[in-house]
Amino acid sequence: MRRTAVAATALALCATLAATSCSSSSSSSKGGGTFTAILTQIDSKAPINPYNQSTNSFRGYNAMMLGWSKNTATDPNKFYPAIAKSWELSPDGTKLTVHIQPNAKWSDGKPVTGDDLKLSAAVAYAEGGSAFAAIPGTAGGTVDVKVIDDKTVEFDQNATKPLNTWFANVMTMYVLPAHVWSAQVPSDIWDTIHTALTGSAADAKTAQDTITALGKKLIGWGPDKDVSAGPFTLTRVTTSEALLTKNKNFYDADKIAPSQVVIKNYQDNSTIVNLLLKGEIDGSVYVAVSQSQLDKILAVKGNQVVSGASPVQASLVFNESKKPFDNVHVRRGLAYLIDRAQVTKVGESSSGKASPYPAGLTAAQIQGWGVSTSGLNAYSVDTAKAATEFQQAGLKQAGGKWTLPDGKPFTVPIQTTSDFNDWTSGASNVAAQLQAAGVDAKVTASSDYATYLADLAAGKFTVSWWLTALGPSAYNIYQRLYGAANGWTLGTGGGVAHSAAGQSGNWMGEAESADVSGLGTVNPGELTNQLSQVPPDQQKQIVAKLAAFTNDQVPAIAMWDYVNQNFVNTNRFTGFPPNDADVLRQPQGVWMQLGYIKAKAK
Amino acid sequence: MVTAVEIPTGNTPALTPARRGFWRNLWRVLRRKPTRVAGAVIVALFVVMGVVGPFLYPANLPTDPGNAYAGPSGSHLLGTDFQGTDVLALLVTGSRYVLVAAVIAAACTVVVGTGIGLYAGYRRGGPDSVLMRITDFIITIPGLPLLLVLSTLWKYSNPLTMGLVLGVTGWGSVARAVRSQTLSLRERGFIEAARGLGLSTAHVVRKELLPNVAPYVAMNLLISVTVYIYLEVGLFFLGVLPFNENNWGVMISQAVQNGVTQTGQGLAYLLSPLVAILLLTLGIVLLVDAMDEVFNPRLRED
Amino acid sequence: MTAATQATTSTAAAAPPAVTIRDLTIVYRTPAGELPAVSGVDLDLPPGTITGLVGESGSGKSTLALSLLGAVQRPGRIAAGSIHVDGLGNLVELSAKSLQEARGGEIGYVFQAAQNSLNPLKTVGKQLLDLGRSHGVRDRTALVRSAKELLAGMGLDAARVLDSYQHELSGGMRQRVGIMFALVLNAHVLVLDEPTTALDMISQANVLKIVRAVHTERGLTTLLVTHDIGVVAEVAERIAVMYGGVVVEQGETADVLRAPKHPYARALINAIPRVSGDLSAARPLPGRPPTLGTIPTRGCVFRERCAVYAERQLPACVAEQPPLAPVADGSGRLVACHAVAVEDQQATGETA
Amino acid sequence: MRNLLVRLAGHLVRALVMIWVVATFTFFLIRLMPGDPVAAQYEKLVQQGMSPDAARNATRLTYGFLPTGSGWDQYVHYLWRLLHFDFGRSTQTLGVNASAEVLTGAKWTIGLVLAGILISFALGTVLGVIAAIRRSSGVGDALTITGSLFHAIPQFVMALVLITVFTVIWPVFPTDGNVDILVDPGFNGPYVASLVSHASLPALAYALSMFGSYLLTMRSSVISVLGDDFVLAAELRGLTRTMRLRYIARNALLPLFTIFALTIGFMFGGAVFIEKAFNYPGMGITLINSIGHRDYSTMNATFLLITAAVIVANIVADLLYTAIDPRVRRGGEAVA
Repeated sequence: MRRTAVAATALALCATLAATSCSSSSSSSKGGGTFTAILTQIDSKAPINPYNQSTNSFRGYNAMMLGWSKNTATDPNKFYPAIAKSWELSPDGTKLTVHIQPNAKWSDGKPVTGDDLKLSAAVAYAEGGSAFAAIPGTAGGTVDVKVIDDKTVEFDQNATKPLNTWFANVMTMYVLPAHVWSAQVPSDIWDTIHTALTGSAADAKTAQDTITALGKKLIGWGPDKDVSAGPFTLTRVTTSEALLTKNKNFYDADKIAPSQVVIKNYQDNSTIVNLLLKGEIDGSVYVAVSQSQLDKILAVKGNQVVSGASPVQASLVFNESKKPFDNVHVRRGLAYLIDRAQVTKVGESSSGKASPYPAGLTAAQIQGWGVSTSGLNAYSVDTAKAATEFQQAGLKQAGGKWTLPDGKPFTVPIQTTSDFNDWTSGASNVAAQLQAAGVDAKVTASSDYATYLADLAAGKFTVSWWLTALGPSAYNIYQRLYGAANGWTLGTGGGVAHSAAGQSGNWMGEAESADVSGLGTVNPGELTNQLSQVPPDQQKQIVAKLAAFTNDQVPAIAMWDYVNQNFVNTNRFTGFPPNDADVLRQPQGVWMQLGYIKAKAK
Repeated sequence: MVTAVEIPTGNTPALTPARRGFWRNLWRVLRRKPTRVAGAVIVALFVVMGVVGPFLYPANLPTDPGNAYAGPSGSHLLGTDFQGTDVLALLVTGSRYVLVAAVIAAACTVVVGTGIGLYAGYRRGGPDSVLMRITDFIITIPGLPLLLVLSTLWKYSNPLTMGLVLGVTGWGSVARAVRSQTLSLRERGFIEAARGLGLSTAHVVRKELLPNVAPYVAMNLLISVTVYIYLEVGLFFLGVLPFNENNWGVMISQAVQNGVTQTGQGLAYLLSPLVAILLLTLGIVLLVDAMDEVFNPRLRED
Repeated sequence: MTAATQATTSTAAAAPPAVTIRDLTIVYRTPAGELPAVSGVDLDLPPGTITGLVGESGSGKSTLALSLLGAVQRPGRIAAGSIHVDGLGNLVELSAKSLQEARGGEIGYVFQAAQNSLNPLKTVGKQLLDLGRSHGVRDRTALVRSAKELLAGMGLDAARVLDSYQHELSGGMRQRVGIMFALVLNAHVLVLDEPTTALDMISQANVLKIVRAVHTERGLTTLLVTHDIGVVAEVAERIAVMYGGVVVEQGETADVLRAPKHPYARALINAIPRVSGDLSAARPLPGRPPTLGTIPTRGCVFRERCAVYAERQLPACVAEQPPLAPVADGSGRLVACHAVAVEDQQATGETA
Repeated sequence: MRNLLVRLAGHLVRALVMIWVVATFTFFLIRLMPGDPVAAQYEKLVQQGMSPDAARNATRLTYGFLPTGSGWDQYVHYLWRLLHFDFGRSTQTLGVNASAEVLTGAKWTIGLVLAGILISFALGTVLGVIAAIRRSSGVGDALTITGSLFHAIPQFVMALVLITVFTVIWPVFPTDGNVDILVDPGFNGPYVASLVSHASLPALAYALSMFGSYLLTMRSSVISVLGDDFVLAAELRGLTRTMRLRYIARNALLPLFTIFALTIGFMFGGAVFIEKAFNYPGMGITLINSIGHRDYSTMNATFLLITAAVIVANIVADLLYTAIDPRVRRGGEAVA
C-alpha cells in the first residue's frame, strides 16, 4: 500500500524527470523478498554497536549472540544455537566450552573464529556484559576466556561464588568481528582484565579505570560499514527506518527467505497502527492496541496475531509508608473492590489478560512454576468482604462513603504517567470503580516516565502502577517486589539487608517480614535473594511460598498480564511460529534463523 | 509677507473614538452583521458552560461500561468514550479547566505585557532598555520547548498554575507592541502636553495612555484566549502534561491514543472537543472582527 | 500686502483651456444614506487665470478639486453636473482609460500633504520613469531632460533630486518635486491642493513665487485650493469661497478681499489679523464648520453661524439655499445670500 | 553600506548576549528537572523485556556521561565547551555528540519550515491583497474570516485533520518518516519524489496554519497603505493600475518582515506538534525524545539551536528590511 502511495505521488515528478529511473527503482524493491518489521528504537546517528542502547546493530538480524534464549519460565538456561553450534557446561556449572558454527563467516567473507569470541568478551568487560565484570570476586563473573582452537572457546566462571545465571549471561554475549574492532581495543586488554580481576588492590584499581575509560570510548563507536555474522547486514538507516540486506555468507543462509528487511522505528503507536492497518508490516514486536484497533487490524487481508505469554504484569503497588495503606486489611479491601477484568478491558483490552491471582506472578508463571492455585485468593469483586476488611482496619462507612478512623475522608490517589495510555486508561477505570464503591479515588499523572520514576523513588505517590513478574528467571520476578525498591539490598556477603522506608531507595515501604498463617514469619527479601543461588527444584518451593505470601499481604494488586502479541502478515510470507512458541520472545531475525518465515509461493 | 492664518479646523486625530460609548459602539457594530451576533452568543454560551457546567454533574459522570466508543444516541447525545463515559458530560465538565486556564493566561499576558510596555515606553531610558531586554528574552526563548521542560517541573494540578505558567511565557509581544504604541503617543505630544498641564504620572497613564492602548489590549486578550486554549490542549495532545481532572485536551489525547483517527470508531469522542474548540475560536474571531471595527474605523467598511 | 495679478496670457504656448463646472453635485455614501459634499456648484476657471478656492476643511473644496481630475474617491461619486475642460470635453463622461491619461497629462495636480505624495521606496527619478511609462512616453531622455529643466527652473540641483528618496528631501523641495510631476508632461490645467500648508514661511513664499512663474511661463489655467486667504491674496486673480458644499461668493480677488459681500466671506476675511492692524480687530468665526452629516438640508447652509441671520431672521434663509447670483454693482461678482439679494433689490429699487 | 555594517555588528553583539542568557537559563532550568536519565533508561529497557540484570549492565555506562562536580563547575565547564561549539555527549544515543544529534534533526526541520513559510507567504500575501481591496464585499469578508480561523486553528489539529484525510480516508501520502528507505539515496528522481511526498503533508500543515496570519497582516497593511497619500498621488498623476498595485504591494510588504521573523520562531517552536503528528524526524522529535530520556546535552543543544534560529531570523529580517526600505538604509540626512 505504502509503496503504491509513494509511486502515486511520485508519478507527476517522474513524468518530468526520467520515466525509466522510476520504474527501475520500483522493480528493484519488488524483488519478492522485502520483509518489513518493527523494532523499538532506530536512530540514524547511532553507531553499529550492539552495546549502545540506540544502535544500528539489531539483535537477530545483524547482531549475533552465542545462543538464543528460549526464555522458558522455569529454566533460563535453555538456548537455541546461534554462533555457538553446540556447548558443554561442566557439572558444577563453572566451565563452558563453546563450539562455533563451522560455516560461520562474516559478511566480508572472513570466518568467525575463537579470536572473535575472545575479543568480544574483552569488549563485554568494557561495555558491561552481564557475565563480564572487571571487579574481583564478582558473583557469577567470568574470570577467563581461553581459545582452544579456531572454532572452540572455553569460558570460566568465578568458582568461589558461582551463580546459576552465569551460563545464560555468557550465552547472550554479542559476537563482534575482531578484525574490525581490534583497532579500537588495546592489544594488551586481556592483561589489563586479568590485572583487574587478580592483581593487587592498587593495580586492580588502575586496570579497572583503564577498562572503564575504554568502555566510555567504545560505546559511541561503531564501524562505518557493517560487518555482520548474522543473516543480514545493515545497508542504510534513516531516522525512522533501517534497511538490511541478506548476508550471503550467513551460515544458515538457506533458511533466510527475505532478500532484505526494512525495520520501522516504533516511535509512535499511531504510526505503527497505521502501518498495520495498511497491511504493510510482515512481523511486529509487541504493539499495544485498543480492542477497536485490533478488530480493524485483523480485518485487513493477511494480518494475523501470533501471541504468547509474556513475563510482564501491570500492577498497582502501594506506598506502605503512608497510612492507612500500611494496613493489610485496607489493601485487601481495595483488592476486593476492583473488578480487574473491567480494568483490563478498559486499559489493555487486546494485549492484556486480567491477572487471575494477585501473587506477583503471571498466569503463565503460576502454571510454569507449578504453584497450586487452590491456596491462592482470587479477590473476586465482593463488596461485603471489602467492607469487612475495611472495618477490620478501622475504616468507617458514612453516607455510602468510606472514611478513615478519625473521620477524615479515605482518599486513594492513583499515580500514573501520561506516557503510557494503558496505565492512564486503566487508572481512570479503577478510580471510577472505587468511587462507585464509596472510596474517594482520583487519578494523578506524572508528566513523563522519567518524572514518574522520580516521583516514585521520592515516595511522592500513594498507589501507583508498577511492572511486576518481570521474568523469566524467578529471582528477577520477585526482585521487582522484594528487591531494592522495597528496601532489600545485596550485602557484601551475598545476603540481603533491609533498610527502612524512604531510605536507600526503599519507596514501597513494606515491613521487613510478616506473619502469614500457614507460612509463619516470612522475610520475602531474603527468600527472593535465595532464588539466584539455589537449584531449580528448590526455586519452585520458594516461588510457591513467595506467591502465597504476596497473595496474602497484597503489596501490589496485579491488574493484567501482558500478552506478547506479535502481528504478522501472511500476504508475502508464511511459516510463522505458532502461538505460545518460545521463539516469539525473540526478534523475527531469530525466527528466520530457526527456520520460520518462508516466502509465499507466487 | 504672507500671514499664515489657520482657519480653526475640526481635525481631530482618529485616535480617541474608543473612549466614549464603547459598549454602545460595540453593540451597534455587532448588530451590523448577524455573524457577529452569533459570535457573541457562542462566546457567551461557552462562558455559561464553564461556569455552570461542572455543577450539572456533581457526582460521578454517567458511565456505561458495556458501551464504549458509542456513537451519538438518545441516551448519549455525543456518544461515549473508551470506557463508556458520556462524552457530553466530559465535554461540559471539562470546559472549566480549559477555559479558566486560558482566561488566566490571557489576563496574565495582557496585564504583564501592558504594564511592562506602558512603563518602559513612559519612562524610557534605563528602565526601558532593561525591560526591553527582558522582553526580547521572553520573545526569543522558544515558548513551546520551554513549556515542555516546565511541564516536567511543575505540577499543573489546577487551572490557575497552568494559566500562570502559560501566561508568564507569552507576554513578550504584547509588551513590545504596547511600548511602541506608548512611544508613538509620546511623539505626538500627548504626554508632554498632559504633564505641561501639571497632571500626575498616574493620571497621564490612566487617563491618557491606557485608553489609547486599550483597544489593542482588549483584542489581544480575546485572541490570547484562543491561543492559550490551543497551547494547553496541544500540550495535552503531546501527552506531556500530567492531568488531574478531565478536560478537553485529555479527551483529545485519549481519543487519539486509543486510535480513533485510525479506526473511526468513537469519532464523536474525538470530534466533540475539537469542534467545541473550533466553535469557541470562531465565536472569538467573529467578536474580534467586530471589536476591530469599533477600534479601527479605518478598517471600517465604506 | 499686494495682490500681484497681472493676467498676462502667454503667447508662446497654445491658448490655455477654459474649465467650466456646472451644477456639480458630489455625494458620499454613508450609513445615513448619500450625503452631498458638493451640491450644485457652478464655477468657471477662465483660461490663463489663477483661481483661488478657499474654505474651511469640510467645505468640499478638496472634493471639488479632485473632481477636476475625475478622481473623487470612494465612497464618493459625482451624482450630477458636468466638468468641461477645453480639449478634453466633459470629464464626467470620460472613460477610465482617457481619464487616466488626462491625469498627469493634460491636468496636473499638486498634492495637498505634499510631504507624502511620493512613494517612499523609490527614488524621484524612478518614479518619473514610472510616470512616463504610464503615459506611454517613448522618449525617456527627453522626459528626464524636461524634468531636470523644471527642477532647475525651481532652483533645485536636478540630478541630485532625481536620485533622492522622499525622506531625503525637505518639505519645500518635495513640493517643487510635486510641481515638476504635475507639469513634466505639459499639463495645461494645474490644480494645487493646499500647496503651502505645513511649509515654513520662506518655503511658502518660494513655492508661491514658483507657482506664479510657471503659471505665466507655461500658459496654464490654475485652480489653487487653500484655507489660507493670504495665499490667495498673493497669487490668485479670482477667488471662490466655499462653505458647506456650495460656493457662496466668487469674484476678482481684489474686490472680494476689499469688500466681501457674503456674511461668511466677510467673517473669514475679518478673522485675519492684519500686520499693520489692531489685533483685537481680528474676530474669530463662532461655531464649528459643518461636516457631511451636519450640513443643513434645507435653507441656507451658513444660517446657523450667520451674524446677519441672527440679526434679521429672514424667512428665505430657512426656506431655501440662495442661488449664486451676480451682485448688482456690476463687478461680475457672484454671491449666494438672501440678505445680499434683498439689499441689492432695495438698492436697485432706490436707484430706479 | 556603512549603515548596514554598523547595524549588523550591533545585532551580533546583542545576539551573543542573548545566546549566553538563554544558554545559562536553560542550563539551570534543565538541571531542575526531576527524573534521572539512568533510571528512565533502565525502566524502559525492563519494560521492553530486558532482564533487570541486563538492563542494569546496559545502563551502567551512562553514568560515565553524566556531568560531575558542583553546579557552578558544571556551568563553567559547559560554557567553556560552548565556546568551542562542543555541546557534550548525548546520553540517549550514548557517546554520540549532542550537536550531531541535533543537527541531524535540524536539517529536516529547516526544510519543512522553509517550504511551509514559502507556501504560506505566497498564499497569505496574495489573498491578503484581495481581502484588502475587496474589503467591503462578501469575498473580502469571507477571506478575512477564513484567515482568522486558519490563523487560529492549532497546528496539531491541522495535522490530525490532514493525516485523517490524506493517509487514512484517501491514502495518497505516506504517513511517517522523511524518505522511503528502499529508494537509493542521491540526486535521482525517485529519491527526490520520495522526499517530496514525505514532506508534503507536514509542510502543508505548516502552510495552512501560518497563511492566516500573513493574510491578516497583509490585509491590514494594504488597507493602511491604501490610505497613504502617495497612493492617491499616484492615481492623480495618472499612473496605471498595475503600476499603482505594485507601489501598494511593495510598501505593504514591509511590515510583513517583522512578523516573518516572529513566524520563523513560532514555526521552530511548533515543529514539536507537527513532527510529532507526522512522525517526521526533525528537531521537535529530537527535543521530545531528549526530554523523555533526560538527555541534558541534547536538550541544551536543541534549545540553543532553536534560539539561534529565532535570533538569526530576526537579524535576517531586519537586514532585509534595511535593504528594502531606503529610509533605514540611507539614513535621514536631507540632500540640501
